[in-house]
Amino acid sequence: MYKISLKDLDTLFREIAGNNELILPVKKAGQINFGAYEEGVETDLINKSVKSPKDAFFPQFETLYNVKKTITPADELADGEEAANTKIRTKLSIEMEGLKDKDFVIFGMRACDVKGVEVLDNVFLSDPVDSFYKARRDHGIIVALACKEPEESCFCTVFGVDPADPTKAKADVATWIVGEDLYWKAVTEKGEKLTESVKSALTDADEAAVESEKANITSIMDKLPNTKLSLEGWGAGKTDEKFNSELWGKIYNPCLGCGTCTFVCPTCQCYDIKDYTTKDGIQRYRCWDSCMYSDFTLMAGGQNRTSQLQRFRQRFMHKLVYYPDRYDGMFSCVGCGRCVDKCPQSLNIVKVIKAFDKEEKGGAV
Amino acid sequence: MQGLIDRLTALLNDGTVARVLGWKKGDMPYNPEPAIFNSAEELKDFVYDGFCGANLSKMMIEATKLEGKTAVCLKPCDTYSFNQLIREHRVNRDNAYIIGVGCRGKLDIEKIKKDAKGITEISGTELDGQEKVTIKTIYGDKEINYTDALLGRCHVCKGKEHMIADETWGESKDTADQERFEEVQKLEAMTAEERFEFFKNELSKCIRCNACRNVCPACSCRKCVFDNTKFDAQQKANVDSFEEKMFHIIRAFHVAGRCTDCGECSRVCPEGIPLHLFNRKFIKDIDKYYGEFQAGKDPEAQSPLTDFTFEDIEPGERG
Amino acid sequence: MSVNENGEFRPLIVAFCCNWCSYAGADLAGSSRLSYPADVKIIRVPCSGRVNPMFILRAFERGADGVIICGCHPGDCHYSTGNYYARRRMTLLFSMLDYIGVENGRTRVEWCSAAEGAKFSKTMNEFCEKIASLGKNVRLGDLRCKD
Amino acid sequence: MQRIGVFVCHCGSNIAATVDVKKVVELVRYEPGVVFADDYMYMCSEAGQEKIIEAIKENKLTGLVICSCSPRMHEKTFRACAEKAGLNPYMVEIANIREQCSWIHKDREEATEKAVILARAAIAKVNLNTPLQEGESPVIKRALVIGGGIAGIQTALDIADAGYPVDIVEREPSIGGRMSQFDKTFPTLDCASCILTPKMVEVNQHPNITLYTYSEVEGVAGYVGNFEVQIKKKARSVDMAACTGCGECQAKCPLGKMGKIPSEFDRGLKNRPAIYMPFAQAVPAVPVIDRENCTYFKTGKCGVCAKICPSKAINYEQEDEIVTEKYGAIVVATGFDIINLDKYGEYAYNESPDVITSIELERLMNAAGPTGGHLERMSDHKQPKDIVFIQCVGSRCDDEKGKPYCSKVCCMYTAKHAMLIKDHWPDTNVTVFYIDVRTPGKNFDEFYRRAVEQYHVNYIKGQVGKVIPQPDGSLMVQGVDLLDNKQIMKKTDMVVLAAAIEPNKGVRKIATMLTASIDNNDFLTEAHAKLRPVESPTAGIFLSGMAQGPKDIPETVSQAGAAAVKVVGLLAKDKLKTNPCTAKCDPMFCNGCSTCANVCPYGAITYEDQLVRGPGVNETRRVAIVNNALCQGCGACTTACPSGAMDLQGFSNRQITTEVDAICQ
Repeated sequence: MYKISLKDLDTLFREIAGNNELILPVKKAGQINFGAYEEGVETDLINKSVKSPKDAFFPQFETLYNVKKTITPADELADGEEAANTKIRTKLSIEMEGLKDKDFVIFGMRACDVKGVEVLDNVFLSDPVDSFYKARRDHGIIVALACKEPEESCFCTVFGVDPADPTKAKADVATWIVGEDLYWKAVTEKGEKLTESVKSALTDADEAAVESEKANITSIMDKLPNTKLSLEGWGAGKTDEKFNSELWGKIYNPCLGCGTCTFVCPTCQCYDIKDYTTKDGIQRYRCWDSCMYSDFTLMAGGQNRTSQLQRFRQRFMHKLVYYPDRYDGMFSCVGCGRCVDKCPQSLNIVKVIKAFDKEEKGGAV
Repeated sequence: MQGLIDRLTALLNDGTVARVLGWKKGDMPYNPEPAIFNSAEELKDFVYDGFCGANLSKMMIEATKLEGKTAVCLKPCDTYSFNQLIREHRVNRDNAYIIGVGCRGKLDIEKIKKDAKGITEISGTELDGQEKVTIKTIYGDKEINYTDALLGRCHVCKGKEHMIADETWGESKDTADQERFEEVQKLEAMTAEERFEFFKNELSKCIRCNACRNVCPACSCRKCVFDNTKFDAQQKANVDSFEEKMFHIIRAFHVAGRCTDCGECSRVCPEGIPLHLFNRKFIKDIDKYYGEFQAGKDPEAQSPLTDFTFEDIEPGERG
Repeated sequence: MSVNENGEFRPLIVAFCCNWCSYAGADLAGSSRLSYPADVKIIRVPCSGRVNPMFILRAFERGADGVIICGCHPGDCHYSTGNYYARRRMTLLFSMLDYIGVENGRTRVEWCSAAEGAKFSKTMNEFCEKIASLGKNVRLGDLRCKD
Repeated sequence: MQRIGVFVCHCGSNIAATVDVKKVVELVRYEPGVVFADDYMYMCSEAGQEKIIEAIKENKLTGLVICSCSPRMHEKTFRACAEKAGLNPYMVEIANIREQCSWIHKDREEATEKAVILARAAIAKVNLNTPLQEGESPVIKRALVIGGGIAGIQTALDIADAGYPVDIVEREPSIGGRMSQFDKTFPTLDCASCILTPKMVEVNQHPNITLYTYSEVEGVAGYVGNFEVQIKKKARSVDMAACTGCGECQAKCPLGKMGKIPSEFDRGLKNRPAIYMPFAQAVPAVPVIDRENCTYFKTGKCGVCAKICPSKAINYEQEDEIVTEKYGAIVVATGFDIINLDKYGEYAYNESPDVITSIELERLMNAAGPTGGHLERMSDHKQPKDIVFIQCVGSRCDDEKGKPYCSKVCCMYTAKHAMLIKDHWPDTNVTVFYIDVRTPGKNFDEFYRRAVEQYHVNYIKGQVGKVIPQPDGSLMVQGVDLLDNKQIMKKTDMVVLAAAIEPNKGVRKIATMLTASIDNNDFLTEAHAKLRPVESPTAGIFLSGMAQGPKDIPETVSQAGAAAVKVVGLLAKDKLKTNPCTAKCDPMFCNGCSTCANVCPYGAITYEDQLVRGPGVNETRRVAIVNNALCQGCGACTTACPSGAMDLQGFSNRQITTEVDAICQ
């Protein structure tokens, strides 16, 4: 265990950024989002970022490959090849976009966000492996931070996340803010290596200080309103029961069909693949998509989900039933509470779970 | 608030309306959600307080398609939007029963949360509540002036009059304490480079969630042009370049002359982008070049963009 | 946009011309041999009122350095009122582009009749000069439209 | 996927001299959808068209791109050619590589590159073209002529003689126009009314002609073949059916003797009563009451005319009446006026009654005019012994004051005036200050030379700087003689100004109603200056007389006949093909918000509750419906529509964006 004074954090960041790309919570135009470290950048390690840090591994927009068209000049044609034959003269070539090949550090992820990466791993690292994602995961070093001030929208403990102890999550380094210091503990080999490279900025520390902080965080979590949420009735095997519930029809109505919840979510993993025409071919890219959008998985015939009720249901069924069905009961919600904070109509997964709970216990909704 | 609930109950019971569109108590002290109440029984969850900022007029597009009348609670500024929707034949006035509810400005939870985390209780936000809002949190109690926690839009309040209503409930207060075009003027006074940096900075936060569009009562298109495959304008690339600008400029352009300046876009933006600055610029220009115009004030008035005079200013000229 | 072998900046300019006046004016400029730079590429539209602001932004997005809209003189619109609406739309759009910090002058509207071949050519020459002096459009371009 | 053929025209050397045609062919071959590309010397020639037809058949082409001259030139040709080969004519796009490329660029490489880009844009567009079908609309077999001067009279007579009903709308109480004010006409010196009056009578008696005098066009709706026009018949206060035209009322009107109302017809040189016919031969021979001046209308007292009218035709209660009539074609023959001379203070027109305009001189020399044909000064009623004519007053003017064009008729009428004066009063000294004397026309130069050689009219090349009224009642003319290069100070009795001609003031309003274009000088624009001189670019609108540009009577009459033939050609058709490039609404996207209808100039958009069905949709919606016969394809609605539901066939949103993309790539 090491520590560094909060005053000297910039020295640490500069040290890390000297060797690797560094991504951390940056305050820009009044909002906190994960972004690249730059000299003089304003960071915020206490408050929650608007978007989750999943961009670091699964960016909102990324190019996959470029298709280029080239035409053989007439004088380079082989014997017998007719100049007017456009087919033999047109060549298409595919240039793959390069994979991430340099290590980078992502600093300040919370335990819930790290758990979110675990959710993404299940999807992208299982066969067929998403090479773009995998390259980023291989090169990404996660420095997680215990939550200093959990907010009332937080409910990660419901999903078995311990915000007090990032070592339990799949972080490479775990950190805590205690008093005026940041405590630093390497968890994995990658973490050890990183620690080694920045050791000059750190000083040795006693683990005891962290223990009381952990207890403190746990007791705060205990007081938060949503941490008592019951997931009874959700999970693998509940498809028919939940899908057919009439309750969806009663609660979806205010949903605007915007993608706020999806895009701030650390576990939403749906994307769309599109082409952009360039001078001599196309650029194929992917970008996040939202199951809340009317053109999500839209097919030529105008299907698939045609009503907002269906789209609304899809999102929560996916998080709480389909995903657990597929991945050993693991939920694809980590309780970060971003959607709770940001939904324009104050709808969210907590309200959905509560509504079902209430109905199942016989109360009116 | 009980008075309002009583009145709504009476309207439901005597058959004047088939349902009520209002706000339902949230699971936290500050997150009521827009909801439809079909019975007096359901109305027990009805709430109307400082956090009921949502403009319900857009939801009336679907609600007035239903059998029977829908009672809707509209704040003074929401009624402008409703009028505009009448003008565009998007709501069926005959199926609407408008309760013009009083308003003393609505609260911005983001402002409250700035120094109050772990909120467990908030009091004093009712229409007849106190000057000060008391906030209880797990980290300690706070107090904030009601007026200091108002949404940005309330500082340029259009006034306490309802533009349309079948009946009204509660007193309203004109909360305007800022010049409506002050922010726009401030930007206009900057150099082009500064303005570009400002908008680049703000729009680089845009996550293309479309919340601004989907909440906007003027963006009432059945299918937005940005979702229209025939226009080939579908984009959700979010490449930190032109996309957001194009989206926001076109969106503002499409609602120019129709936007009532209700401020919902800025209220819902998860990234806190001051989107109203686009709309308000158009409003300012329209006022300046084509005469003062407030969309939604008069449902009969011709929108400035579907109108002209022979002597209109030439593009690029600055009056 | 392109840069020729002398390293000289050649702007890419899209001109929307209404079929009745300005497109005919461009034809007259042609038959009168009144030259203007080849940087200008004309798109024929029935009326200046047909020009959707989305077309203009699309052109910028795809790499245009300047966009000019030409229509009949106010009062002369073949469809009687199209250019009046265009005038309002463009006034507001241009003001907005200025507001978000796009260089003043990347967009222009010019009324040009079928008889004004000389004016058409002069306008295009002026506009090309203006755009050349403003340089490459970086503020409105899509980053993917790199050369 | 389309199968597109690209045809690049050399246009002799017009294109090929600057654009490397072969290279264009070589490069466009690889564009998406292109299966055939070729070049030819003259694509529009018969052989060129044959080549296209052959290629369509051989390669099963579904779309064509012709890289050639302007589509305004040969789009029709190539569409017809495509149709001959069984292809829908709207599957053809033109890349204008002549007017907009080879003719304006000198650098071969640059021009070739641009030609390729223009071709690329056209190819991209054709890829999205869809076959369009022309519609049909019926033709209403009735014509309207606006203006009852010699131009309108002749047009109406020719149309009526061809067997079609025609209506004339004339603003003044009588037809006849300017020509009725003239004394004699050049170059034959016929008496104007002797040749005009029979035509006026013929108009009045023609079974196919309806006259609306003292009337104005109030509104025009519709389109070629189907115009609906509102005509305001101003209250005449005289029952046209009852009135016998005896003239008693005019003679007895108390205001006639008081001399307070200047006669418009006599250009203010004479007064008229409040109830009046503008001139003796007026058609119809029915007076009108000038309500602005009439004592009865001003004070409620008088009523003399009603009392003395033997046929009880006076009706003070008459009201303006709006008549709505349908027409297949409209002719604009609104004529001219002379410019206001307020800006020409140097000629003292407003100061001295002895400085007059040529048209006032016409009245002064007319036997039916204010002086009974005796030429006299208006100041002292003495016969002038010395007269100076000043040419080009406001014509051929570089500055803002006047008009840039030549008024065309002044040289000839001045020669006429000079000659007539010398003929009647041989001892009068006549001087003409001119810039150039322009006499192109049959027998024109001979006529002018007679004035100089036979009548010894003193022509001085030079301009007059100032006319100064003298205390003795004479006028001092300061000018220059450019040939002798000397200043001239000349004392004279009368100055006649050849004031510039301008289109009638009302034409602007009428042009706007008709959506007919006018030029910078308010003359109506022709569809083509050389090839379609009597047609407006707006279909169904035709031009006759001075409204189109300055011209003399023989020219006016010829043009009137030409316009009539064009009208008859149109009315002879039972049906017209309508432009298929019309707006179309997609009910799946339409909001029914009425924004499009608000900007439609033709009232072509209406709304309807329609059952809309699609994935997840099954409801009745208010949606926009476009009337294809009314829609002219301007596209204003498409831009106003926020959702993109409204689109324009032939210029669709995607077609235009794809062109933008092709150009910007």
